[in-house]
Amino acid sequence: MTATAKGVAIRVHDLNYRYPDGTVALEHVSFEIMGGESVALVGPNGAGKSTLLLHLNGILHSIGSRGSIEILGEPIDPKKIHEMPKKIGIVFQDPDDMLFMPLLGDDVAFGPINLGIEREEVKRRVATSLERVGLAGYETRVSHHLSGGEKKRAAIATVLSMEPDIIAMDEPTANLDPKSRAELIDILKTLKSEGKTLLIITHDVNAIPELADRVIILHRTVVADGTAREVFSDTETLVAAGLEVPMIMQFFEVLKAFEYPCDVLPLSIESAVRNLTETAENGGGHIHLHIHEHTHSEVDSAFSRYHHHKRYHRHQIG
Amino acid sequence: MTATAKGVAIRVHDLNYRYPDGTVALEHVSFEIMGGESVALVGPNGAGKSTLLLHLNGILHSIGSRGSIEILGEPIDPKKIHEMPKKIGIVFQDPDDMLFMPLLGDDVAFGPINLGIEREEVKRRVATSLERVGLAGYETRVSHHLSGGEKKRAAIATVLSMEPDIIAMDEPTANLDPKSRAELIDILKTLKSEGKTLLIITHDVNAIPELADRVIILHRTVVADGTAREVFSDTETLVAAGLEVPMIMQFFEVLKAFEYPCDVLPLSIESAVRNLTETAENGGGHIHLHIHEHTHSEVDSAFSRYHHHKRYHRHQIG
Amino acid sequence: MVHISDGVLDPLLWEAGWAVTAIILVYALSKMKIEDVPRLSVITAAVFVVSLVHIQMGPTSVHFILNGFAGVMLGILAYPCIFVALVLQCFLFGFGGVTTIGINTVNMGIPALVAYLIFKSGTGPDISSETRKKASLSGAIAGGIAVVLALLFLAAELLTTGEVFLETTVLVVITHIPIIAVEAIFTGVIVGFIATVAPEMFRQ
Amino acid sequence: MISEIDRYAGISSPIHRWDPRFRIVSIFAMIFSVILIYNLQLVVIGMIFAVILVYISKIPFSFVLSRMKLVFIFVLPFFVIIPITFTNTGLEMANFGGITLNYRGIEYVEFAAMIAIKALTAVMLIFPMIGTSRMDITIKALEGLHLPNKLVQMFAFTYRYIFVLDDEFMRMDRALASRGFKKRGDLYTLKTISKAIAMLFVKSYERADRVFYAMRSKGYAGTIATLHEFDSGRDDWVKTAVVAGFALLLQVAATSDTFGTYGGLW
Ligand SMILES: Nc1ncnc2c1ncn2[C@@H]1O[C@H](COP(=O)(O)OP(=O)(O)OP(=O)(O)O)[C@@H](O)[C@H]1O
Ligand SMILES: Nc1ncnc2c1ncn2[C@@H]1O[C@H](COP(=O)(O)OP(=O)(O)OP(=O)(O)O)[C@@H](O)[C@H]1O
Ligand SMILES: [Mg+2]
Ligand SMILES: [Mg+2]
Repeated sequence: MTATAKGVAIRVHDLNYRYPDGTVALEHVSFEIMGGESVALVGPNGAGKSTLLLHLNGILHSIGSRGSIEILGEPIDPKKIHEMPKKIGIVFQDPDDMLFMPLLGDDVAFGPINLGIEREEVKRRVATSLERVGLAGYETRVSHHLSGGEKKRAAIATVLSMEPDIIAMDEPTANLDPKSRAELIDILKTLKSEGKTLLIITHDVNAIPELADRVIILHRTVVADGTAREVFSDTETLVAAGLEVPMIMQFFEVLKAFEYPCDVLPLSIESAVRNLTETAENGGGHIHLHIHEHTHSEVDSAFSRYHHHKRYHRHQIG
Repeated sequence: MTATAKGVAIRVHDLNYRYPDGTVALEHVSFEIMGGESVALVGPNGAGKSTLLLHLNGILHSIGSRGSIEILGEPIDPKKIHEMPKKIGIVFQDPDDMLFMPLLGDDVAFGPINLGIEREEVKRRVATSLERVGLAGYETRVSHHLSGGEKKRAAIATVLSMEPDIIAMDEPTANLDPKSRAELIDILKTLKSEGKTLLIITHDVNAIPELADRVIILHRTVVADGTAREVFSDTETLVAAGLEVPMIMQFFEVLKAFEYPCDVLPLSIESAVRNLTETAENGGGHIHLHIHEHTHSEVDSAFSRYHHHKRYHRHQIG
Repeated sequence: MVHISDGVLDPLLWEAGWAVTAIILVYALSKMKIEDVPRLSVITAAVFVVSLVHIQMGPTSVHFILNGFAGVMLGILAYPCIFVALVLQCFLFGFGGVTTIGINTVNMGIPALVAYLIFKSGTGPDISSETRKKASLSGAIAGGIAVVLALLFLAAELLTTGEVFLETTVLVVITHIPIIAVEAIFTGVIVGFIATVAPEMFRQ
Repeated sequence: MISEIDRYAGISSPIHRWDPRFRIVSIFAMIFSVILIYNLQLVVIGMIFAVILVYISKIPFSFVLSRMKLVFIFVLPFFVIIPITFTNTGLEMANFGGITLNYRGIEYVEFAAMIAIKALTAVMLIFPMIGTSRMDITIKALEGLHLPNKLVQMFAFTYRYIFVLDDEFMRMDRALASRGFKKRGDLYTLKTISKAIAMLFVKSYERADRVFYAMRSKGYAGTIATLHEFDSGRDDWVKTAVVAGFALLLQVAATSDTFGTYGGLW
């Protein structure tokens, strides 16, 4: 599994796409993702994220696009689109689009059967895929009757069963309650630790630091590409693309206004704990904060940089 | 508008509902919401939140339910269901279900026309409702060409135009990018400040402190009901219902482990700033944190109380 | 299914088609509750969309007709659904004809009603996942017969119009023979599916 | 994606400015009139009139022609099949091992041409009739013409949900493809597609319930009214008189001596 995950997993070069009705969805999109990387793809509604995803396994390839895409070192062959799922599996945003068989087992078996895998192996894969998403033994359940969180996980199982090296997901955590969301994030982390290459579309900026090594902002074209830290530090680009920085990072900006010594703002609550610990240890076990005349104006300016609803915050704090 | 918003807006007493297929969705649900209150209704997927909403304006009322519901002091009269929208407007989760007319203007006019309001007034309401959700001039747009965020806001406008005293919404912020989400939260805050009674179903715990005075946890029955602070303090109930506490609250629990003096954990970033300011001012402008031998075990136990994916955090921090 | 275009049929025939359709529509609309409108419309929209799907079968491409399915699911209310779908097809795509909407609705709609009767007598009142096999089989028979009947209607109309249409008729019937099988399998599968997943759809 | 016939509803022309209720009735009459005629010359005159109406409506002919492709496909066989026959009436053209192909003669060619021209004229007239106002206005006009309320509502909702379901169907199709499914002409393909479509129906059915709930939540009690109002003036009557008058004139001409009814085949 990890063996193939070396080298360039996804190479997109100067991809352009316009829908038949004339909507330009992608323009000069170029990026590379290395095997084993996990990348978050973010951008406002309508930025072209889902459109890009559909290009990666060739579904939208030949129709109206220019540019080149290589998956695991090979360009997509329009005649072999149906073999792409061996390399790259795509989990759609709405699990209802992916579950169209009466029984869940049939849905999970669907991909491997299409890939021409033999019966016994298909059965094994169905069982292990369901188990990995925490749905062991659900083979004979009616997909349509599953809960929202179960459906999301089931949709992932239908892709895992094809054992692709690369998995791309469209908003995996949307519409989930916090528990299901946490469970889903755990599944993604396990996949990551197994060396799968992951591309995750999400609006959930607070989940990104846990999930992704790298963040690409797409807004018809790639407007930023770098580590989570690099991308979240460029607030201007971020806010221009309708996005936000993680809440913990915002809060550490506040702490800085209270003279908390910190060059590198933590992005997640775990790294925040680490940051506090280190700061305390560097200070001989102590951290000293204090309020000064510029504290409020600094907080204010941080908020107005980060936020889309500026007026409210000014008002609250002033 | 605010005049009627006094007294009990919604009184639900011992409501029970089972779907025709036998699924028990609600059991012994009782609560009261006062006029002008804004309440968040939370609960895991499948808890019965949407089902409850459909009872509040009588749509599911007569079919298979026991119990009583009073809206603005009057029980729901099954013969006058079509007059309910004057009192309570409901925004469904999927805007595609609410935008069923060819043009957006017709969708927004649909409610007022049904209520027998005269033409000129309907036109005025259509214009102001669209303006309030930031879609001024969208009357002749075709709904299926709107973006996801626009559709959400349009769905709200179709309810605002009926000028109900109570507005109930099913997951208004789901699937939105951070900017659209912030804009939507601003719209809800304006409604709240105008004295509307709001009932908001959401999985977005970080938005709750800004939006709601009170939180009700529904898990087939009401398992908790109180101020946001009260409900978020009862972590056991919360986690049992598949929910989480807001991130800022989690982080202040961490700060407490670093000896930050704080009895009342802040829930939102704004109240966190206020909390820091007050603490600093009480300490003569200074805040002193330090690490001690129990810091890590305290952080650890806070996380395991709050989180659904416990193993990971133990591992990370230990 | 090939819908008859304008100008082909003898005026008497398409005028009669309008008359029959008008009578059945008035009856069906009187049976229809106003609450049924959204449900029927969404199903009509689904029938419309699905009937645009083409599958390559050897040299020809076939598409679903779904009149049997509509009948099985909706009974008499299938008639207004088919009418609405045909009108929209004509207006949106120029499929079929304007003057022949009446007769085309007869060709699809009457077999749909027959399919409903066949299905009902084949399954009995209770449909659930236990009786799925039986429902599926009745559905397949109903779906197949609905196409056969529609073809017979079409052939009869073309032939009574003039012997010049003999070859056209033969051609139309031959090209539609595979569709009888396709539609039977399709209706059978879909009825079995619904019996498993949402049997309540049969009890409206 | 379903392309929309009302793509050019936004431009302005005398036809666009014509009250849709009058316009629909008049052009509808025109279509019926042309179909009822069995005289090649008159049918050709009808077609010229249709071309003029399209020209006045400013809907590009390229758009009209692209939409007429389907009709050509339907009509073409008449040209090939009707003039030629395997029965032994007419002129022998070729002989394949006992089966002779006969040419039926010029009358038959004329007949085939007439059918084709009528079919094309009818489709062409749909453009000035329906394509010159937005589909929703057209549907409202049907209401204004006192079609049964339930039927008009069905038109409106069906039209709206065709787009929603078409989208849903497209997403499902992509989901199938992204799991290695390839459409072949076999039983597996048919069964898979049938199941996918079945799921679409189940979801549609549930959506219908939700839509109905949403309507009830907005005070729906059986009738749908909108703010739109039609107002007709003298111009509308003039245009109606011209088009409907022309339709009538064709009928009068068809029964007169100069254009005796086309006979011989019936
Ligand atoms: N089938 C289609 N036909 C025409 N335009 C389309 C189609 N699908 C999407 N678009 C348009 O293409 C653009 C990109 O859409 P896309 O769905 O890729 O955005 P996205 O980044 O996934 O947005 P979201 O966060 O809302 O899911 C949008 O402007 C959208 O309206
Ligand atoms: N039409 C229906 N028929 C039968 N059962 C239903 C129906 N609609 C919902 N249910 C069931 O009733 C229960 C409550 O559903 P409901 O939609 O109210 O939950 P919810 O709290 O809104 O969940 P979510 O957060 O996922 O939206 C669930 O178990 C659900 O499966
Ligand atoms: Mg998307
Ligand atoms: Mg819900």
